[in-house]
Amino acid sequence: MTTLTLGKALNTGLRKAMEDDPKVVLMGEDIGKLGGVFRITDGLQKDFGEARVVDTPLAEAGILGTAVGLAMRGYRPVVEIQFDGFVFPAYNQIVTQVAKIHARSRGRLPMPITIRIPFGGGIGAVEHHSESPEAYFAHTTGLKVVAVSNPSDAYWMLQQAIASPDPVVFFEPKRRYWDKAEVDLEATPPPLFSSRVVRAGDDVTLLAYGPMVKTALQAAEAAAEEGRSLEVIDLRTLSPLDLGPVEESVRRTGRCVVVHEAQTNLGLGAEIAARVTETCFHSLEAPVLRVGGYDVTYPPSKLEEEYLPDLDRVLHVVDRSMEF
Amino acid sequence: MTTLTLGKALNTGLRKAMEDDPKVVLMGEDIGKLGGVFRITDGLQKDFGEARVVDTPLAEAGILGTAVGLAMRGYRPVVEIQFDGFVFPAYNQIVTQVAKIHARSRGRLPMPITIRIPFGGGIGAVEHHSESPEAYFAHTTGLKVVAVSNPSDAYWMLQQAIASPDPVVFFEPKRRYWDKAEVDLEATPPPLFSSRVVRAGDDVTLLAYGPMVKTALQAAEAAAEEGRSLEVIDLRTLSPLDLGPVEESVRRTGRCVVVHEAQTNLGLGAEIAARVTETCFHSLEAPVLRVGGYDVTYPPSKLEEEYLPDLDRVLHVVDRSMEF
Amino acid sequence: MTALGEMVDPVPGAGAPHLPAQPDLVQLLTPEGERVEHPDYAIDVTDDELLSLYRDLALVRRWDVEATALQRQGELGIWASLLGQEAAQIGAGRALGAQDMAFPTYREHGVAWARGVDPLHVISLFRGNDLGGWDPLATKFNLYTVVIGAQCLHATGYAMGIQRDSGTAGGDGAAIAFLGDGATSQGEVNEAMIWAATFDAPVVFFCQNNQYAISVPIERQSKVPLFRRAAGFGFPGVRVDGNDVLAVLAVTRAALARAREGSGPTFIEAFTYRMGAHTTSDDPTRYRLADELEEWKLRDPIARLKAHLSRSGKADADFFASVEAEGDELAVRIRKGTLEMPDPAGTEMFDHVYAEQTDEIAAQRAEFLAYQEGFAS
Amino acid sequence: MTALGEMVDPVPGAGAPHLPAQPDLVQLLTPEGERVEHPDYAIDVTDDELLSLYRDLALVRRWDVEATALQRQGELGIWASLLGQEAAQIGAGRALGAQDMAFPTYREHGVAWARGVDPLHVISLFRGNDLGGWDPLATKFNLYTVVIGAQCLHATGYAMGIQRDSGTAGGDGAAIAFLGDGATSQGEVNEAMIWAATFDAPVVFFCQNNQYAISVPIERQSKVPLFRRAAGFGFPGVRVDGNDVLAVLAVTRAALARAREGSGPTFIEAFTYRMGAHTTSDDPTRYRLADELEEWKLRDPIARLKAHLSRSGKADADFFASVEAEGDELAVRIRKGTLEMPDPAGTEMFDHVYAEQTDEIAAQRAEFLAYQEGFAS
Ligand SMILES: Cc1ncc(C[n+]2csc(CCOP(=O)(O)OP(=O)(O)O)c2C)c(N)n1
Ligand SMILES: Cc1ncc(C[n+]2csc(CCOP(=O)(O)OP(=O)(O)O)c2C)c(N)n1
Ligand SMILES: [Mg+2]
Ligand SMILES: [Mg+2]
Repeated sequence: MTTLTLGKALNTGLRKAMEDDPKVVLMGEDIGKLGGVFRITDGLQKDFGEARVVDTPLAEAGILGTAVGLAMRGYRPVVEIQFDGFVFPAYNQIVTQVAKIHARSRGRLPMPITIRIPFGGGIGAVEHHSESPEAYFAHTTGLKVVAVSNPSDAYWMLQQAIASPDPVVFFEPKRRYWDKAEVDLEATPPPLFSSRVVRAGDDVTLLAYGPMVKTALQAAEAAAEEGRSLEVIDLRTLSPLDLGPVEESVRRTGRCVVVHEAQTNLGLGAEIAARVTETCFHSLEAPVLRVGGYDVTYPPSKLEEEYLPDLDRVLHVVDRSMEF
Repeated sequence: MTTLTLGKALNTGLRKAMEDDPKVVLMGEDIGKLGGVFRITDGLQKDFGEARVVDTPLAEAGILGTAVGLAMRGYRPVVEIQFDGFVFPAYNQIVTQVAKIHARSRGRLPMPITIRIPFGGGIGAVEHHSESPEAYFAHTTGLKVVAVSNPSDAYWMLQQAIASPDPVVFFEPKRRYWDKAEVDLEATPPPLFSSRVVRAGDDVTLLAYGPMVKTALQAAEAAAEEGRSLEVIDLRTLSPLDLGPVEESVRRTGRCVVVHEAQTNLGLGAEIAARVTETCFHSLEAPVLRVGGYDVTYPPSKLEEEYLPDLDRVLHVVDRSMEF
Repeated sequence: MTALGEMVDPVPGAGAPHLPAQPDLVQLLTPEGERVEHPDYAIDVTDDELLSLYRDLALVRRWDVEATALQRQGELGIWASLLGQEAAQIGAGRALGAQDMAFPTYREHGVAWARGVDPLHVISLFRGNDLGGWDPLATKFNLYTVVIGAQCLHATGYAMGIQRDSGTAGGDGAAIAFLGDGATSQGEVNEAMIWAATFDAPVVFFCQNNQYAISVPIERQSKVPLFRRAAGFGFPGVRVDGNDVLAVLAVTRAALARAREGSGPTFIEAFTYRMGAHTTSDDPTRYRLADELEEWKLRDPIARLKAHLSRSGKADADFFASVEAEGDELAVRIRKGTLEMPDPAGTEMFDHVYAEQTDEIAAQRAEFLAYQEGFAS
Repeated sequence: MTALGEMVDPVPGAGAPHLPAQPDLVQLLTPEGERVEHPDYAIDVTDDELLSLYRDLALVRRWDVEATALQRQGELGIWASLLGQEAAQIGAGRALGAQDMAFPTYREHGVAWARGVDPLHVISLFRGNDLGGWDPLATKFNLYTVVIGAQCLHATGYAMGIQRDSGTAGGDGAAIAFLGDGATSQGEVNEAMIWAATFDAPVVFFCQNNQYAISVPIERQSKVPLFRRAAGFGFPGVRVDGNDVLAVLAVTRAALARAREGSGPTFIEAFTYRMGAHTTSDDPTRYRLADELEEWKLRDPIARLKAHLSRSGKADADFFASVEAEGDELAVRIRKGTLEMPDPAGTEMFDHVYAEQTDEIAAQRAEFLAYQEGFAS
């Protein structure tokens, strides 16, 4: 057992992946000499050299497009997008190439590319630095999408994503980079594409991922004090979804609330609501409810606390669920 | 009354918009001399000149980015994306600029840009020519998104979209370009952001938009022969959604099925299911069900008929809804 | 200020591009079939090579004509003809070594041919049977890329992989990206050149300037000759007569050699003309004059080599007849193969989305099968 | 092949950029403050103009220093310092005419100043109060654009609008896009140049090559001087000493005049140095040597003009004292204004998403208010 921040766990996981497989190549803006603006790649260029940790020109399409070529040549590129809001110049390469080449080639050209994206708000930043674009990727066939919430998952899931033969968009909860927890570096991790019950409960099933898992757990804590029992599930994988544990839970609780920072409209909560309602229709005592960002432009940072779901807003919606 | 194909109705609508407002400027690849690969802009460059109908360099980000600048200078750019699958090079400009500039400037910089996108499959084309990317835009705060299904809406909604002070992504059902209908050029059209009941019914509420409205109507016809009454609603607007008529209907029918060509996962059907379930929870006798494209890469054209929802698949899901 | 030079590009719409008057154009075979020398691009070709180049040119044209006919008869969804661009493609394709990897657009049937890709594998894509049927790694010919320009970054990344594999700059083999004149306006294409320059990547950008991007003439993409673009990024650009298979071969060979030896990228502008429509869906009479095509016919890439071979006595009537016979056989094989091509199974679409199948798609596949069986019964 | 020329860029990390040794660099004032002439860029400035240029340089530096302090004290979320780039920005900003429209990145506080934007409006953005508080149309200074390079296409489009408004190429006014050295690698930036060239748009691309994109040195973006890029697209590029406010003024004026008269775009590379951190979140000691900064201090843009003014007797101690006093006042005003800035209302976020509010957002706004009231009660 080692105590690691989430950021350091990612760094350690990257290091391990690079040691395990010489074909792993890291690419991104400022990831080499600087070690990344969040220092997630700190020290890696020094130890693995410039050929394996590449400070790229300032062009996200370039990063993803060359990653495709490297993948065709047998490499496993792990690319860093500096902030969530800067992935869009690469969107064409991701959606029309990375996501499609396996199908286009009928499996002859696997695309084992990991796209690391620090996401979410709450760090007081300027425009484009606080967004939650995961639904854009989850809606894209051919990509797999995961989000980590804690140091242990950060360490393991990153290695699993890199080892995956498919392209994985890997969301890191930037405002939790400094959160610490024990990480068992010898453990056998759960499968990458699985969700997990992180707190058992009976009254309402609460789903979250990434930065909102902590918020959901806090909400469950607070609810418990008022005698209400929330089961919290960390989705971990956003595409494919692993709704088995969710359905099992909802069949017991009859109520389900999904939390995410992303705009509510067509966010992950929409898909989950649609599926869970279909599979658990006769068990539901209330509609699946969503607590998400408002459907507005991400506001200036002085307003982000009012924009982002927090413990109170979660409990408020849990209350609404109970009222049905 | 005039009989027009959907494509000709768009062309006529564009001409009218250009006559009405000298600030309307058309931009796109091959829209001038050629009149567009679907001839939607046929004859317009000849009549309005090269300054107002611009054959652009081959660069979609360039088209959208310069449209932003033109809008700042007081123009109303109407841009054509040649095919759905080619909008992604422009995605950064659309998502981070077009959609955000109004909010960024607190209303000082309106972005009256219309982005025309021929969408959907069924025309036997090669890769990237048959996609349904509407959810990517509907999930993007700051954009408005509509889809037309018939010549009359094509004529009116295009003019309304161009007149809108907000950016509108305007989806055209390319496989219906050749469908003909009567268009009343003197009518008072319904508001742009409104849905519409196109066939009344009692048993199941069937929602569709764009090319699938025709399919839904055919399904309703076929169902009627078997004594089942489907109410068909043409959504017309995908963001904002206009669910008033839908809820009114679902409260009567207790059942709702959404049809679209787009991949089902996180498609428009997901959001509609989530919302309708929330607002009509106690009226629903079955979960809102979806008939969409499979969650696979858009297949080669020999398989598209099996991929796309058709009359039979719609009826199959209507049956499933009735079985709940 | 940087002087821009005085050279003005010929305007295709305004009459004939005056190739011989272009001072920068590399040419080894005149339109009349006369062999000329170029100080930078000496080439040593045996007579056999010349004959086999001719054979390639003639056969890919025959393939192309047959595919167009098949499309007209409803057997293909669409066809993108290479008519007029045979020399550019065969010249480039034949310059490639076994270790080199090619990244085509959707029109490089000539390069496919030179790489040994079965024409039927190309045909099946345009028929709508698959999204790319050949083995891109075995043939060293990537799948066709329809999104304009996207492949240029792939080629550059692949070239960066070559560098890493060999441990030395350049390494063994090079990558070659094909692109059109229209593609040069895409941001990604320019990024590819920037990356290639920065990393000295062993990649060649081979641009077929066929004067049009569908209906849009080259002047809308660039007011100066395209090959000049490269210097702005810090690497050499060269304009070659794209209808001269020898010149293309020589220029591409030199660029590939330069790349392989670690000296970085080269941009080649093959100045040519799309003699047919953009695709079978296109109607070029809407945007260009018949005269222009007539002018270009005088520079036909195949006629030019034929004239050279005949006049120099390197080939006789028997040779040309034998190539024609071979073309006939090829056409028959293509037609027969197309008509006999089995339709893909519906389940195909579920089977290659991921390397590791998801439960979700597996479930949809099962649902699909059950639904299909419902109809069968 | 196109010759690439022999000039090699100075490598910032490897010691001092040898400005005087750059043959293409336009300079009118040496680092020592000596006035020199340039054959292409004569400039006629009155003494008053020189003094007012000095005042601008000094005041924006003072503003910048104060903002950095405010950030350190927790009053701003972040600050992007212009330290070292004052001459580039004031030179360009002062070159603008009333009809010209500027498209900044996030660092052009000097241009904002020259356009008359209230520093507090810039501060409020970095404080997190808004996403851009000034009136971009009234000030003819667009809002800051954080997505690297996106504004270059906006400027080009705006310039196309100018052309249409006047009915003649060039029309009245021009657009100017600011961009960094790093930004030159973005596809969109290259597209902007392609469009500008194609349409002869009245736009100037003003690139501050401050040697770094955060930690990444210029050599990663281009191995040849950036100003050369333009020739590849077919328009002139020029490299100016970015720490020489006179040279920048002269070069930018000439480029704007050229644009206005319908002769199309120009690319200006202002060769300068970011003397501070990338932003207050950055730690430049991780990627560059102290030596380098020391070298550049010798070329400080303000000291240079000060030396010139002093030595030539155009300004005396009183003048410099008065500017300093004015700076103190400005700093006080900025500090006071920042501390007194009211927080935005929560409902603000619902009010400007669209020009025509949607029912959906109106409903969320109402929900938000009800929820907030629930807490208040
Ligand atoms: C990103 C993108 N935008 C638009 C298209 C539609 N399109 C297909 S071919 C073409 C013209 C390409 O011109 P060029 O690059 O000169 O190649 P050519 O067809 O002449 O060989 C266009 C606009 C596309 N395939 N991809
Ligand atoms: C598209 C995009 N990618 C990444 C970033 C993060 N980022 C902010 S500033 C910067 C470096 C910019 O360098 P340069 O263009 O030289 O401008 P400078 O900051 O030196 O003025 C980066 C990478 C961004 N803002 N936008
Ligand atoms: Mg072309
Ligand atoms: Mg910089």
